[in-house]
Order: sequence, then C-alpha cells, then structure tokens
Amino acid sequence: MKKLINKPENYVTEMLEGLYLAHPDLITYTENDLHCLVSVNKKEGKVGIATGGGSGHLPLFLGYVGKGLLDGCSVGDVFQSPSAEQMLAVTKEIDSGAGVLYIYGNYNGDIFNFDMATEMADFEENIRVESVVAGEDVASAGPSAPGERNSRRGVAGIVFVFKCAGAAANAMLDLDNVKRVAQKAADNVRTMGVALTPCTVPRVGKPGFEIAADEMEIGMGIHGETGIRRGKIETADEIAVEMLDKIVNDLPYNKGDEVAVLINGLGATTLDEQYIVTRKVDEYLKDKGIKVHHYYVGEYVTSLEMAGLSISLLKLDEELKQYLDAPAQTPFFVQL
Amino acid sequence: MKKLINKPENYVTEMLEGLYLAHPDLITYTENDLHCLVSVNKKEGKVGIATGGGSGHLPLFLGYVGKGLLDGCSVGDVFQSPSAEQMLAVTKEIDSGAGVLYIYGNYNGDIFNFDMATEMADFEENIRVESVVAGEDVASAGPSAPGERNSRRGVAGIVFVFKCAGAAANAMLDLDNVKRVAQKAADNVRTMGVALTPCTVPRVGKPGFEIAADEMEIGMGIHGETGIRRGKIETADEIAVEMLDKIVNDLPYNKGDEVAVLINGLGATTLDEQYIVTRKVDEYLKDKGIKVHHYYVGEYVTSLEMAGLSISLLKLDEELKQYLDAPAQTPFFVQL
Amino acid sequence: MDRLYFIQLLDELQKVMCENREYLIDLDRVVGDGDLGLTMSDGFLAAYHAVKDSPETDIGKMLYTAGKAMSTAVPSTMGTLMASGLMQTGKVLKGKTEIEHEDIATFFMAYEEGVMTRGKAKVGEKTFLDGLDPAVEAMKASFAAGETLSVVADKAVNAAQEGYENTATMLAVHGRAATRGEASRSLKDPGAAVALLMMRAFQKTV
Amino acid sequence: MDRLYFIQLLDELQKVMCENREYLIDLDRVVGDGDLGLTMSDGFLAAYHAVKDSPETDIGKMLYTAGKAMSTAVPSTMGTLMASGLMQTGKVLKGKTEIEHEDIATFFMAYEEGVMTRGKAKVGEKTFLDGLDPAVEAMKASFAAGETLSVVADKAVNAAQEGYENTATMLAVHGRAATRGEASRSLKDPGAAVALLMMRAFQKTV
Ligand SMILES: Nc1ncnc2c1ncn2[C@@H]1O[C@H](COP(=O)(O)OP(=O)(O)O)[C@@H](O)[C@H]1O
Ligand SMILES: Nc1ncnc2c1ncn2[C@@H]1O[C@H](COP(=O)(O)OP(=O)(O)O)[C@@H](O)[C@H]1O
Ligand SMILES: [Mg+2]
Ligand SMILES: [Mg+2]
Ligand SMILES: [Mg+2]
Ligand SMILES: [Mg+2]
Repeated sequence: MKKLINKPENYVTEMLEGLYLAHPDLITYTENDLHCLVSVNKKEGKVGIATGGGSGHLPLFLGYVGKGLLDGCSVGDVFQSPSAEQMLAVTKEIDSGAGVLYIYGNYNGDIFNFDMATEMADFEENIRVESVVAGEDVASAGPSAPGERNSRRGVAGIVFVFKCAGAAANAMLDLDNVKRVAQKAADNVRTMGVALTPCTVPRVGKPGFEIAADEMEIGMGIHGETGIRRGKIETADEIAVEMLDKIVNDLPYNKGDEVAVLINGLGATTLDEQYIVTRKVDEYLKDKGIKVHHYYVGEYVTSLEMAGLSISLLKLDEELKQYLDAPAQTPFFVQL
Repeated sequence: MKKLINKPENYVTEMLEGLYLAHPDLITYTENDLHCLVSVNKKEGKVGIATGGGSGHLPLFLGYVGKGLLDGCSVGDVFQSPSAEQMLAVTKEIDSGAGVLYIYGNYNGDIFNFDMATEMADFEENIRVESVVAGEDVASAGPSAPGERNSRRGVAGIVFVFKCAGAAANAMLDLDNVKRVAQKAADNVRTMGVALTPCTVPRVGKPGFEIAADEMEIGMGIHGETGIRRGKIETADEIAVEMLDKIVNDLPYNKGDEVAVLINGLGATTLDEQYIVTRKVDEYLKDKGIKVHHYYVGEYVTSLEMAGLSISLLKLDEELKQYLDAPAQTPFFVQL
Repeated sequence: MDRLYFIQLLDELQKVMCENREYLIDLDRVVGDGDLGLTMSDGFLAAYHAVKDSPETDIGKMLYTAGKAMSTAVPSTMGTLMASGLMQTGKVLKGKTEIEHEDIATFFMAYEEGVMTRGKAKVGEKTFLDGLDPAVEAMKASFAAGETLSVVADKAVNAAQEGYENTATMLAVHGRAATRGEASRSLKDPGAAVALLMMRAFQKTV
Repeated sequence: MDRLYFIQLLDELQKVMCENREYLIDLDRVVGDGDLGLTMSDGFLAAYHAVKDSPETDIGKMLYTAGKAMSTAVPSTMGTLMASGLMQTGKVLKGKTEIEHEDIATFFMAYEEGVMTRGKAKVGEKTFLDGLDPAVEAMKASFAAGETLSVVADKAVNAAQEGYENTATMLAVHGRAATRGEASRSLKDPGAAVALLMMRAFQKTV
C-alpha cells in the first residue's frame, strides 16, 4: 500500500478534519461528530436533502453538500455505511419543517441504516423522511420488473439525482415533488464502468482483488464488485462502444432524445483519457441521433486510487434539464 | 502501460477533440490547429494572457483559459513544448491592442519557443508581448541571487500566477501592471512536491523511471526530474513537515503573514490523502502564526497518473488577495 | 426472571462473539469482506456495555437501548440487522419488568421479525435467517411440548447447527456474496454462523 | 555559389541526421529523454523540404524560411535552438543572392550566434556549443590562412570531434542533463554530437 497517510485507523477522521479546515465557508458538522456533515447555508422552509455512504469515493458523497445541492451527509468508514444515529443527527440539523429526502446508493448496509434512521426520525423527532435509492449500474444486474425491487448497484449516476433534486428543493418544491424529481432522475440514468487496476482500503493494506497487467474488467463496481467480463485491455474507442451499447439498449432512446453525459474518472485515470473517451462518446451519440445537452467530465465518484472510468447517461426532459442547469456551489461542484 | 487510449500518437489530438466537444461554451481553437486554444469570450481592450506547455498536466495548462483567467494556450505533445508558430497564432487571436502577457513554466524548450514567439509577434505582427516565467519548485535549485537567472522549475504554483494576472487583466490594468502583478505572484509563491510512483508517457510506453514499492522521492519534478532525496515512505505528517520546512524557510515568513495554500494531487493520489495533508499543513501554519486566507485542494497540475502531491504557498498582500479572490470561470476552475 | 436475565444473555452473546472473532473473520473473508468477526464482537460488546449497569427496569426499554448502541457502534450489514433485531425485542417486550420462560421464545421471535423487517430477506436465501429461523421454530415446539429450558436450548442449538450447514446448498441473493452468483452456492453463510453462536450463548444462560 | 549551395547543405544535414537517428536517440536516452534522433531528423528534413523547390533567390530569406519550418516541426530544446540558428543565418545573409567561400564561415558564425542568443548558454557548459564553437573557430582560422575549402572542412570536423569528446569533462548546467548534477559529468553531450554531424554534412558539400 503506497499512500500519503498516517495511521490507517485515522484515515477518515483526518480526511474530515482537513476538509472542514479547507472549506469553513461551506460546510460544518453537527452533534460534535465529524461524520455528520451539514451545509453552513440553511434555507428556511426548504426540503432538506441528505445523503450518506462509505468514504473512499470523494468527491462523493459529502462533496455535493452546499448551495443548490444537498444539505447534509453522514460519512462512513472506507466502503462502510455510516450509522443510523449519524444519519438521524444530520436529518435533525437539516430539517426546517418541510421534511427530508434521503438519496443514497443501492447497497444493503446503507439501505438498512437509512431505513432505521427514517423510523427514528419519525418516532423520535416527528420528521417526515422520504427516500430515493439510486441503482443504475447496468452491469450489476438486469432491469427490474415493475414492482420488483431494483437490485442494481448505485454508482456515478447518483450525481445527476443529487443535482436535479437539489435544484428542485432549492426552487422550494415540496417533499413529494422533490422526491418525484429525484426519482425521475434516478429512473432515467444508466451507468457502466471499466476498471484497469484494483484499489486498497487503508485498513486492509492490500488490494481487495487483482487485475492482470494486460487486462481490464468491464462493469466492475466502485468497491471492486465483479463486473460482466474480464479481458485483454482494448482501445478506448472499443471499450467506450461496448459500454455505450449496454447503456443505450437498457433505456431505449429515440432520435432527437436529449441527454446529459458524465464521464467519470475512478481515481488514477488522467483527464486526458477521460476526454479521449468523451470524443468517442460524442461520435457514438451523434451517430444515434442523441443530442448531448451537457458534458460533465472529471472525477465525480471515485474508487480510491483505482484506474478506470465510467460513462453515465441521463435522459432529459424539460423539467430535468431545468434543474440540471440550475446554479450550485459546493467545495467540489460549482456551476454558474 | 495501462491506459484508456487509442493510438499513442493520437493521444493529444484526441484529448483535444474531446475537450472542445465538452466545452464549446468556453473554448475553441484558432488557425485550424487544435493545439491553438483560445477563449470564446473576448473582452475588447483587455490585455491578453497566454500560456502554453506540454500536455500530460491537465488541468494545466489549457484548463485555465476562460473568463477572468487566461485567454489562450498553445498545447504541446506530452511533456513537450508547443511551437513558437502555435504560440504566435494564439497571440494574434487574443490580442486586442493592449498587448499580450505570456506566463509559462521555467523549462528550456518553453522559454526558447516563447522567446521566439515574442520576437515573431514583434517583427511580424507588431504586437507587444511581455513574459513572466514561473519557477518556484524549492527542491529544484537554490534561490537565485539578485539579477541572476532563476533556475528553478515551474510546477503547481503557476496556477496562482495565472489567477492573479487573469484577475488583474480582467480589471483592465495595462500590460505593465498585469505583468507586475503576475511577477509579484511568481516571486511570492513556493512549491515542493513528493512522488510515490512514476508515470508513463504514452508514446514511450513504459515508465520513465522507477520508485521502489516502499520508497518515495521528495522534491521530484512534474516530469519525473530528480528531487532532493529518495527514502522509505514516511507518514503524511512527516512528509508534510519536511516539505513545509523547505518552503517557509525559502521565503521567510513573519507571524501574521497571510498565505493562500494549494494542495495539489499529481494524478493517482486520492482527495482523501490530499485532505489528510491539508490537516497537517493547517496545524503547521497555525503553529508558525501564518494565517491561511484560502485553501485550494485537488488536482490543479498533474503529472499523468503519477501518485504524489505538492504543497504551494503564496504569500499575500492586499493586492494579490483581491485578485486571487476575484471570480473566474473555465472548464476546470470556477470561483464565484 | 427479570432484566438481569437479559443482561446475562447479552453478556454471553458478547463473550461468544469475542471468542469466535477470528473464526467469523475467516468465514466472511471467503464470501464477503472479512469484517464480520470485528462487527459482531464490537457490536454485542457495545450492546452489553450500554445496559450492564443500567438502572432501567423496563426490559423493553433496556433492550431497545442495547440495540441502538449496537447500531451506532457497527453500522455494517449484519451490525444493523442485529441491532434491528434487538430493537424489535425492545418494542415487543416494552412495559415488562418480569418475564416467564416462554418469553425467551417471544424474544427470539421478535428478534427474527426485526431482522426480517429490516433486511427484507426470506428464509432460504442463505442469510442469518437460515440459522435463526430453524432455531426459533425448534424453541417454540419445545416450549409447546413443555420441555425444560435446558432441553429447549439444546434443541435450538441443534436446529441452528443444521440450518447453518444447510446454507451450503443455497444460492446467495443478498449482500456481497450475491455478487458471486452460482460460485457462492457451496459456501456456508457466515451470518448463519452468527445465529448458531447466538444459540450457544442462550444455552450458556440456562 | 548561390542559394543552391545552401539547399545542398540542408540536404546533407537532413541526410546525416536521418542516418544517425538511432545513434542520437541512444545518446539522448542516457542523459535526456531520448527524443534527439527524432527531432533532429524530422527538423532538418522539414527545413530542407521547406526550401528545396523554393524559387526564392534571396539566400537570407530562404534560410529564414527553413528555420521557421524547423521550429514549427520540432519545438523541442534542440529543435528550437537549431531553428534559431538557421533563422539567424537568414537575418545575417539577407539580401544576398551570391556568396563567397568565406560566407560559409559567416553562416556558421551566425548559426552559433542564433543558438547562443536563444539558449543563453556559454561555451564550456556541455551543450551543442561545445561541438560547434571549436569547429567555427577552426574554420575561421583555416579561412584566414587561405586554405582550401576541403581543408577547412576537415579541420572543422576534427575540431568538432575534439569538442564533442571534451564534453565528457564538463558539468551540465542546461536542460534535462543538468538535473543529474555531478552524475552528468562523465557522459558526452548529445547536442555536441549534433554539431559534429553538422560538420560532417558540411564536409560532404565541398
Ligand atoms: N437482507 C439480509 N437479511 C438477513 N441477513 C443478511 C441480509 N443481507 C446479508 N445478510 C447477512 O449478512 C452477512 C454479511 O454481513 P456483513 O459482513 O456485515 O456484510 P458486509 O460486510 O457486506 O456489510 C451475510 O453472511 C448474511 O448472512
Ligand atoms: N541553453 C542551451 N544552449 C545550447 N544547447 C543546449 C541548451 N540547453 C540544452 N542544449 C542542448 O540540447 C540537448 C538536448 O536537446 P533535446 O533532446 O531537444 O532536449 P529535450 O528533449 O530536453 O527538450 C543537450 O544535449 C544540449 O546539447
Ligand atoms: Mg486522482
Ligand atoms: Mg486522477
Ligand atoms: Mg462483511
Ligand atoms: Mg531530449
């Protein structure tokens, strides 16, 4: 393990200490617990939006707390859920009477804890909480039948859900409507990733898995979950096309449809490479007659120092477009 | 070499194609040459600011072209200078009568070409060009005596020079004054880095050097230039202190002095680690009575997929503070 | 019996988890991420410590407190499920200061209900439930047959043991193990092993 | 002699650089980044191609054009220095359509001046100049002594050869080699080898 760290057991708390020192104008924490991060900007009467999840994915999750986006985030250990108690602390702090929406990724530990926090918020604090669970990794499972539980992992596409819901709440929509917008974004986003190298959880000290020097894994999850195939590494263009085929076939597109595109680096992959992939994505979508409304390129959801990237497409309608384009400001995401 | 690329010889042009597709609202190119990048926002009568240098450092160099910052950038091959002709093309496009300032890093190839471009701009186009050369890596050479040529390499600190000069130009200062502000920033910034892993130039196909699995190199340059010592990897706190000692002893500080701090990831190092270092930097500076005006944390100047980071301190006066804080918007840097 | 019985049960639970920490780590390392030994020992220890000197006489309130302490200490999958189980026992036994032997069955039934409500898994899906459910069923039958507490406990342990072994025939559909698909089938489920350890702890209290 | 002499010289220059591409790559790989063979062959080729069919009769303008073509083709350290040399010869010979033998010394003196102005290095600092400068000095002396062009060329080659060998005693203070400090001393400078190759090309034209 080659990292610039002190004791692995202090990894998350020291990271958080640095974070609060660097961005005192935007974020702080509540109940004396560094893991309970909240925005310093409170807007009275607004629906509060909270997220939460394991560390190791910066700027996800906490990086999207700020103006026009999320209001709070509970922070777990690396790749581990925060506790329901921490989620509750954040919930109490960000509620201003209009209720709270939880938006988080589709993982067991997070679901159980957010559900528990929801009950606690209801029973103990009388705060109404609703949830939208993001799960859009087309490589992780097939599509769920109507009424059936979605069993896809949540990956980079959650950023689009945050952005649309954050703007809707900022526009003072009520909880039902903020939830509706978030759910619409969640229903219309699809992601697929590719990994070139593994990553190391600091407390574990060695990579959780291996990928041979000339191999890649298409569809690997952001904690190293098994993907859909391992193979010799191919060209950026070939890989992009394989991922895009999966994505656009999962949520059918018609000529003229509009999308937002997120090309997301997983950690060690250069921006250069991300733009080389952007180039192919653009060619592919033009070919299909799909119009790109906005590109987001960079590191939005990482997997520690993993090399690789993911492509997310959000199918837009006028409402989502409006909320996506609204301004926002967090330590990691600024849009005018 | 494990990269998401197509043919190595197309690496830079394909990256540029992706870049223009992703940010048409902010950047374009001139003279039909992708390597001659200019802002789409022209402000009449303003001093133009151009930079340029090798690729492989994104968001440097081109990522700082936009509103309130730079006006153009000539883009070289990976770790190679662009040509004087390309610099001249950018110069012609961004001049609106008030002259042009070049700001670039202290490397032979870049100096020679920018000097040649300066002569060409003068002789062929009658455009007045001035230059400020950023060289602030305290690990690369000793301080230069008055009148002596600065032989330090330019690394991440150049971003502060860009920012201050960009805001000064945007405030409609004339060329002499924009140059004065840029030079002041350049004179007051110091940087030091540490590298944990090498990086691979795509056309070369293998790392330019090696660092043993348990070693680091303190002071290594952003193209892998030899640093000041190689040794067993230490804790983040120990490394930060060694770097900070070098930095604050080079440009003496008094209690109460104010600085801007840039914690810059070189490519593969996580934001987590960058914030762990931020925490120690804050403790160190508090201890010395140095006040931090603003932290910038993230990838500002990378070295392909190298693991490691650098710390830059810019000593501020009221004028620099004002320009540093001014708003700006580029594809990679947005400040409100 | 009063609250002291449950404090003793929580004590035996934390002891058995601490004694089997490495065993659970090894099991979870094969199918999951290897944290189960840590979360179970830390979690039950936290539950026990939260109430061991508590003056609370309401058994339900006390158990709820223990569950919350556990959920805060170990927010992993199994940590949260075990906490949910305990919290549900608290809700069901709320208001009681004294219990009958049969209330031990009530305790474990509520525990199972808490885990099921939280985890939304069914028996047969290769989880903790496949260790606990047979034990609870055996317990109920044994109580119904009027057998002694020590017979009840023996039968519960045996049923849990059998349930645990049976997980080696099931396909995982929850958690990290599920990401392995068919490759998960022949492995025994670490969560079911936790259920077996719980029954051993129960056995120690009779 | 007219412009055709310099077109021939540029032709010999590109040939010698192309023939020695691998040799220069190997030299530069030891002390630098290994690109020198590519930039010198590409650069002199670009210079030659820019003017080989040019109708330009003004020798100065023609050489300036060749230099600019080179600077565009290979903006590396040596590429830009060689381009600067050529462009300076263009400035110095501007207006001439005919030249004397002695103007060849003028050409190389201007070339050296162009490189020095651009690179700000001094003789003795382990660069291209340490190959070129002794050759230019030898050339001047030989012309002054009234020797034939072929003797001039032989002496220039020998002086460049000696100058190149001598770089093995110098400390690098410019470019990538300088980042190696004392470790650079015993290595010969690849840029000085380029100067030696230039003199060999000159020798071919006489
Ligand atoms: N929905 C569920 N209901 C009941 N038990 C579950 C459920 N999902 C997982 N489990 C149990 O959790 C165990 C893994 O727990 P744990 O190690 O805490 O998971 P993780 O480390 O992935 O968070 C599994 O062996 C299984 O018995
Ligand atoms: N300032 C200078 N003046 C003259 N020659 C120089 C100067 N700096 C470097 N050189 C020459 O350039 C050679 C390296 O050229 P090149 O391979 O193009 O450099 P790089 O690959 O670092 O851009 C050196 O061997 C040296 O002879
Ligand atoms: Mg990174
Ligand atoms: Mg990166
Ligand atoms: Mg586990
Ligand atoms: Mg070289």
